[in-house]
Amino acid sequence: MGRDSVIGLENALADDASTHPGPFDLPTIEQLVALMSKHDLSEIDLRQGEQRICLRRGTLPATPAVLPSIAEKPAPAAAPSPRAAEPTPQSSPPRQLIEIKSPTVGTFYAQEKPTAPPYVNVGSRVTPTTIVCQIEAMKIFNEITADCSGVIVEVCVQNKEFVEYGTVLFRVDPNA
Amino acid sequence: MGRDSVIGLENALADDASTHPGPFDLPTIEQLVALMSKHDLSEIDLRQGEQRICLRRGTLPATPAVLPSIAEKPAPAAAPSPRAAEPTPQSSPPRQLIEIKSPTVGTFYAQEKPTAPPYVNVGSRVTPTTIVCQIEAMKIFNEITADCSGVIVEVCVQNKEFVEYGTVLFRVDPNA
Amino acid sequence: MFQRILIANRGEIALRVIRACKEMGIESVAVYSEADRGAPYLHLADQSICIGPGTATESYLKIPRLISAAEAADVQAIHPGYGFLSENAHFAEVCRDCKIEFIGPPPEAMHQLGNKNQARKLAKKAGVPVVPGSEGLIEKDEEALALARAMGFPVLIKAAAGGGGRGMRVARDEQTLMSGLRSARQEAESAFKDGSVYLEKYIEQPRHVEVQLLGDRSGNIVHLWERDCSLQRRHQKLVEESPAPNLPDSVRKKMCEAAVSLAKTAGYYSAGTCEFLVDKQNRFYFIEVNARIQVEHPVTELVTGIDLVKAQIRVAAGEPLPFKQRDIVHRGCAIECRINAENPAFNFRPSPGLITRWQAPGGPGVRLDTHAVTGYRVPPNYDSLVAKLLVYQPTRADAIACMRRALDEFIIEGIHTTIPIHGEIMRHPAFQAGQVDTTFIERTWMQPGK
Amino acid sequence: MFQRILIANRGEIALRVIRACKEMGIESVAVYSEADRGAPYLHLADQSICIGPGTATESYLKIPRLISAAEAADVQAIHPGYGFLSENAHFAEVCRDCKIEFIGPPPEAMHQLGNKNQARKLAKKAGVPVVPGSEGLIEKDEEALALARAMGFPVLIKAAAGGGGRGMRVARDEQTLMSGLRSARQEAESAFKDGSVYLEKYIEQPRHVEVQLLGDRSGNIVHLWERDCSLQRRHQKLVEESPAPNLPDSVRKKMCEAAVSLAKTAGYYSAGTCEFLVDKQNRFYFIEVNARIQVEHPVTELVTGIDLVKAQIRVAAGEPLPFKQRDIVHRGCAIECRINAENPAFNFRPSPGLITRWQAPGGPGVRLDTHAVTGYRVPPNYDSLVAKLLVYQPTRADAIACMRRALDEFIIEGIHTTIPIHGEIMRHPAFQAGQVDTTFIERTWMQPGK
Repeated sequence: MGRDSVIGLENALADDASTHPGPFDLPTIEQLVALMSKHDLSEIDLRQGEQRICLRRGTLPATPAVLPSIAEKPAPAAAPSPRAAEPTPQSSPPRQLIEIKSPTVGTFYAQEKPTAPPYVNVGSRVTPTTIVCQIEAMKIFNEITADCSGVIVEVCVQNKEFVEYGTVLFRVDPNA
Repeated sequence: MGRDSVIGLENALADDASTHPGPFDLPTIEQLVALMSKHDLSEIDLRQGEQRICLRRGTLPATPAVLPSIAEKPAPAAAPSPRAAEPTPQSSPPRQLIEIKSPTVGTFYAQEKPTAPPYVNVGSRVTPTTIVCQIEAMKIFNEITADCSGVIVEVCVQNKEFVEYGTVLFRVDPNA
Repeated sequence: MFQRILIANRGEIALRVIRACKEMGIESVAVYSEADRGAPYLHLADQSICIGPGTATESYLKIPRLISAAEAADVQAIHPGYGFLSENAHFAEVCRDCKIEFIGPPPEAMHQLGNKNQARKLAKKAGVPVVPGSEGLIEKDEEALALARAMGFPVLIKAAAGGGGRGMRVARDEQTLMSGLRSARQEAESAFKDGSVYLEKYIEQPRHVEVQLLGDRSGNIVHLWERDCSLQRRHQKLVEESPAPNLPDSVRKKMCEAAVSLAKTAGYYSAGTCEFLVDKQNRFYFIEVNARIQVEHPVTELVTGIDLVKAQIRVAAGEPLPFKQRDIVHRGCAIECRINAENPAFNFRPSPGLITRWQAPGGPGVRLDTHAVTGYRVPPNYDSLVAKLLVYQPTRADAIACMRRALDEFIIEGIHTTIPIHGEIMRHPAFQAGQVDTTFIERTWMQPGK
Repeated sequence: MFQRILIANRGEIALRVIRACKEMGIESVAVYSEADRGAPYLHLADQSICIGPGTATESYLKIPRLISAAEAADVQAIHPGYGFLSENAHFAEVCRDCKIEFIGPPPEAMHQLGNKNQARKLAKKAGVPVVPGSEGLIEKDEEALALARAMGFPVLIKAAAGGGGRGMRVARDEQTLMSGLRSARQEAESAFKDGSVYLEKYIEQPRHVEVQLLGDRSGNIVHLWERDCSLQRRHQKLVEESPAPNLPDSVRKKMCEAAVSLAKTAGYYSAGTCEFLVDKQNRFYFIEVNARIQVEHPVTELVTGIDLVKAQIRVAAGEPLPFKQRDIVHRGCAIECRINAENPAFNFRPSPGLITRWQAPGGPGVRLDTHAVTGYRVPPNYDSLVAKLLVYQPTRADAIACMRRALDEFIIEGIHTTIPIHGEIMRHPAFQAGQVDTTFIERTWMQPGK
């Protein structure tokens, strides 16, 4: 019974071993240390072939760890809060900005005609009826309006770039 | 009880193995540690060939625990709400009973010959060498010994019933 | 050969075309609506482009967006799959105008065959039997009587402006014909403000048998034998098979030849299907031509060994068919079961949602065409087909046994599917005897109560 | 026909037999070791019985327990699958003594063919070419010289007591023959305390081609054409295909006829395989007969349309083969890739464990035989085969393209598999040209460093 679970664990580790036998990194140690203090561990001892991590906490005979660079870390148990807890930060814009998305599929044109200036630039103030660009599909040019009020803070696509449905064209700050 | 959660852990570990490669698998450690504090284990020491994971909690125990004993270990601390920990309550016998399982596949015979009385009944005291039944496979009758000491509290199969490998034949109370 | 193809479709047929492209060394460009965003099959395409919201009219049916995507991706051809724009002659013409090859028949043939009356005329011209009936409207009862006597009872009285069965009557003799004409005219008058009716031969409990056609641009048109698609529910096919059970070989041959001559008359090429009704006396009547690849095309692929989608692409690229009629041999028996996200226990109500477990059958004789996987969410926006389970065996009895076995292995959790009713069909004596018609499913399983 | 069959095996072949039984209306009884307890394929059997611990010698190889299970389940026959007891004549005899039909060849034939020397004699008797060599030991150098001249260089010097390549020398001319004899004798002497050696024709970079045989009890024995299994790693087949590429039709026919005559000489029936080595001049030499169904049997099922497992069962039940040699037509091209739970990046070390994701390929031309599903744990106790991925297409080029496509679709997570190396093989020019031999894998992919 207990034995079964060991087999499972062995597999898990054997799998790891075979997958990436690279060196271990400091974040790992940091999290191990965090685990130790959080759960009041007195010792963590991990090894694989040549590699070993040995960490001890609290009132224990401090035997030197095999890997000195790592051995320095544990003593003060200056456990930084586990980074693992944090969700990976999305490259999404701050919440207060409004996105103007492409309502169709086609080619983005910033100007009415090549000679003309762009409809809008970063800093331009727009109202819902402001034309911000044209999108050409099958030789037909569709004027796109802002449909919101504020100041353009970002132009997200290049002139004459192909845009899918829903591609973000501009970002607008409604509070600026 | 500890059994179920350990098995749960087993799956979780193999699972992590696939998703979190690396020589020392943090999810693995995290779950091991969680298990330790949950069941108040003082030590986990796992190794396979070159690989080893050793975790200790609280004040150092005198002797390092061997794994099979983990299941028995949580004597005092695991007493609180053991059933709560159990995801699926197995219909397994109370812990103190010993199961005598069929070591082979065949037909169970309670008596030496039809005219003879059963080798054992409920209440019979057995020692490791006591013959408790015969199992016939291909006309060959194998005498099965108790391999434990105590009192038969249950006869789990009918005479001449077909038994698979591992079928529980008898339950023995070693403390009676 | 094309370097890059855009697939103007979704789901299993999009994946089917992607697979053909991969095997032919052609790059595939998938398009998707927001309802299909992230669908697993999209990752198998070399490129995928979002063309609109879930509503088909704003995405998979939106020609300008498809063309824009095609031009942006710089494809040489578009495969329309089935449904959506696949039989839209206008779309085919737009493609042509944009110098993009439409992988399908010529627009002219699509126009002709798309119109029921023109198709019927074409069939007659090609000497293909059509359902007998009055050429125009019935003015006087005497005409109706004469015609009914000519083509024999029972006959069907239909309102010209009719629909949904209103102004429709079945007449089994001269008496009921007279009364039927009267009541039909009244009903039509009140329903559509138009009492004009016409007459048609009524075919009782017909079988639906169709012939697979394949042609190239140099006029080589062949048939790939027939498929029996009699098992339908509300005109939705559930089970298809080839060969058609209990169909005399002479009838089978005549039907296939009729289909070819119709296709030739229409100047047809690429893949297409000619649908017939077959009555109890094994007389067949032309219904319509489906000018596209069909859902059930794999049935024919299994019994002929010919890849129809690859053939479509080659023909569109101008290649001639690599075979003549005599080279096409029909071997063994193939059956397809359509696995739909529907709940047969509740009158086949759609059952979209998250598939929490998908365990597919396998082993000898099994082919599975599906875009679904564990964790895939079936969107409510489109048709409910999630998989086509096919078997191929030497005999029909073997095929039915194999299909039963495969259905038993198939585990889908999180949504309801048509798997249970397919299991019942495969075990039904009438089906096993090949004694079914287009009314069989309704007669056998549709409880109006549910 | 049998009412109930016990399957004395595990994994994909157990499932293969269960499927055959289901389609034939026969009840199946599965046996399993504790290492296989709860495996999904067991639920597809009508009954399953635990016969021992994970160790094969205590379960799948334990005859008394298998027989007890068979008697308890009251089966009329046992299918041994491949491996384990499948070629154990004693087991076949025990079954016979217990009035249980052994689904395989007659024990007498198994005895004869199981012994390499007897098989070699039998082959000679049947006029089947064997690898030339000294009948007995080489006493004097002159004999060796004469023999080598007779059969032509290069020759292989083998220690009679040899093994693991020790006491083995390749001689390419008379000089190296003399020196080779000396060193081989010395090495053998010191290694095995026995310096006696014999001589054999050395076949350089041979191809492995085998012929599928099928016979009934009334002496009708047919071949189902050949399979090329040259792609091996340490004698473990990785890829099998039919037909054998670049094999002259005359050679192919001769080889198939040779196999049949050998089978007839041995009084063989049921399914079996006759293995040959083919040298660069397309001369073929008998190696051995595998008196059982083989892992790669589906390759032949695809190109002939004949279900070999069902045929085995029918023959065991006393039925005659329903076809003669002339009825067996070879069509198209089939390829099988063995998907093993191994890590090719680490010298194919086994990679057992929990399969966390299993997403199988599908669509046209794909057959998948596997007992694995998402959540299945591959036990470390047995061979590492988790799936057999097969494709069937009109031409070899189509088949390779289809296999590439299918391999790309195949997603397995939690364990390592041989999928990556199969992808490389299918893209390798030498394989595409059909220019591979049994040393190809080692020469191309095995880095001694790892």
